[in-house]
Amino acid sequence: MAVRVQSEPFDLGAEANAFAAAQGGGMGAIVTFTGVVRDVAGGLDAMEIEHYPGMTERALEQIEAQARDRWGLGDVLILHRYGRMRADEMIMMVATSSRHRKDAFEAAEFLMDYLKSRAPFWKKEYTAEGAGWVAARDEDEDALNRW
Amino acid sequence: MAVRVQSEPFDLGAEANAFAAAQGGGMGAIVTFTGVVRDVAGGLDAMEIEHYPGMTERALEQIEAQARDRWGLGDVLILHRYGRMRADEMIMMVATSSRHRKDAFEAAEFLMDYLKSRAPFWKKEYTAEGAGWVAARDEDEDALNRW
Amino acid sequence: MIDVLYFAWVRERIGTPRETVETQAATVAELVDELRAREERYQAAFADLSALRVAVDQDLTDFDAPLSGAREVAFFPPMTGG
Amino acid sequence: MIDVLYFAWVRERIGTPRETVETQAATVAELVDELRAREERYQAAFADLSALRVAVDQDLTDFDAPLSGAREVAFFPPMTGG
Repeated sequence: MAVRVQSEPFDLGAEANAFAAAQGGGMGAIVTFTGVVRDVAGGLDAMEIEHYPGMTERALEQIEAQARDRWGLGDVLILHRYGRMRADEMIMMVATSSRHRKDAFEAAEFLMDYLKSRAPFWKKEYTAEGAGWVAARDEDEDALNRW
Repeated sequence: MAVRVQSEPFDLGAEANAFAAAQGGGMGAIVTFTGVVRDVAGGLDAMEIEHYPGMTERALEQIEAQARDRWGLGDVLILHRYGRMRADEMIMMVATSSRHRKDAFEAAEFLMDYLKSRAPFWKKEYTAEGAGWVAARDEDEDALNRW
Repeated sequence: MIDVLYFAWVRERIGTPRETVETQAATVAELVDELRAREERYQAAFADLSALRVAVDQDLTDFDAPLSGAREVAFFPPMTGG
Repeated sequence: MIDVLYFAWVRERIGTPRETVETQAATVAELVDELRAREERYQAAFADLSALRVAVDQDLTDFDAPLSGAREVAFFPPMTGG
């Protein structure tokens, strides 16, 4: 199990290299996904991510366990930040490894789909015009139906 | 266009960070795939990758262009090594960025599927028992049909 | 006695992240009815249950879920992580 | 005059990575027939065309492809990159 929930920034390169170095022989495929703060409308001062301490870790561990049940995975990393961040800062990442690429790709997409709609994080955007909670996208809920 | 074909090892972390840093605002999703030399049977002394200089770059650029046509992508990196390498060394990577995760994921899978079966690389394995060319997998050819 | 937690705009409408409630409610829906009866800010927060999600003891569930033995109930909007 | 390139086990069977061939062949298939007629090592390399791939001027194509104007033809097994 490798689930980390933290307010501090993380270094994608260092995480990806550490993940890759920890793989045993036979894992031929490594996939990473990284989510970055988008300044959609222009003028984003900050994004704040609220979460539900305790439940967050629990939900992410359950999502990881489901992925391990469904695919042949070597290792899984789920790292998600909370707190205040700026445009272009990295919010979160997942990494997966498997023998062949199909498992690592599908598991990473599954982790992201479930994390988006089932892990207790909420984004609030701060701009010069005020602050507002990001609305959930119907596509994100729909994405769960494919699994 | 970012296609690199080289014999030298590459640093996944440095490449991933450089790719992420080069993204303009609005690219909320970054996907990387990394292929690693697998010692399938145990006892792999080395893997040697032969390629077709000139055609390799051309084929990879065509595959990248197809991916850019089909998905809304910020940026694409395709990096592939040739020559001799050992178990657990990284062979190649792709990276994609997009506004939402679906495009970056699908494009990365598309790039991998086409690269596997349409870019002129051939793997030869050296073990204590001798050397042999890796056979193409039917699944890899079949994977093209989904696009 | 049950701990009730609020997140995101639910927390903002109700004005507190957490409170302890004395209740005999058998289900989440009954607890919501009791809270709505208290004050207008609860009515505002619970106006549209289809816009809300609920977790009992840190597991996502629905508004029909029983509360017997539960120690912690949390209300929040649909999640937007990732 | 056309440059003919061989890769992987095709190269090993034929014993050279590249040669220049004088040919009037109109298609790749005709060129293959001419090469097969030369020596046994060509017969061994081209024994099963379904196990081979061909590129004309660095574009993947098939054995029916015309050779008019082509400068470079390459034969190789299915690719195994990635």
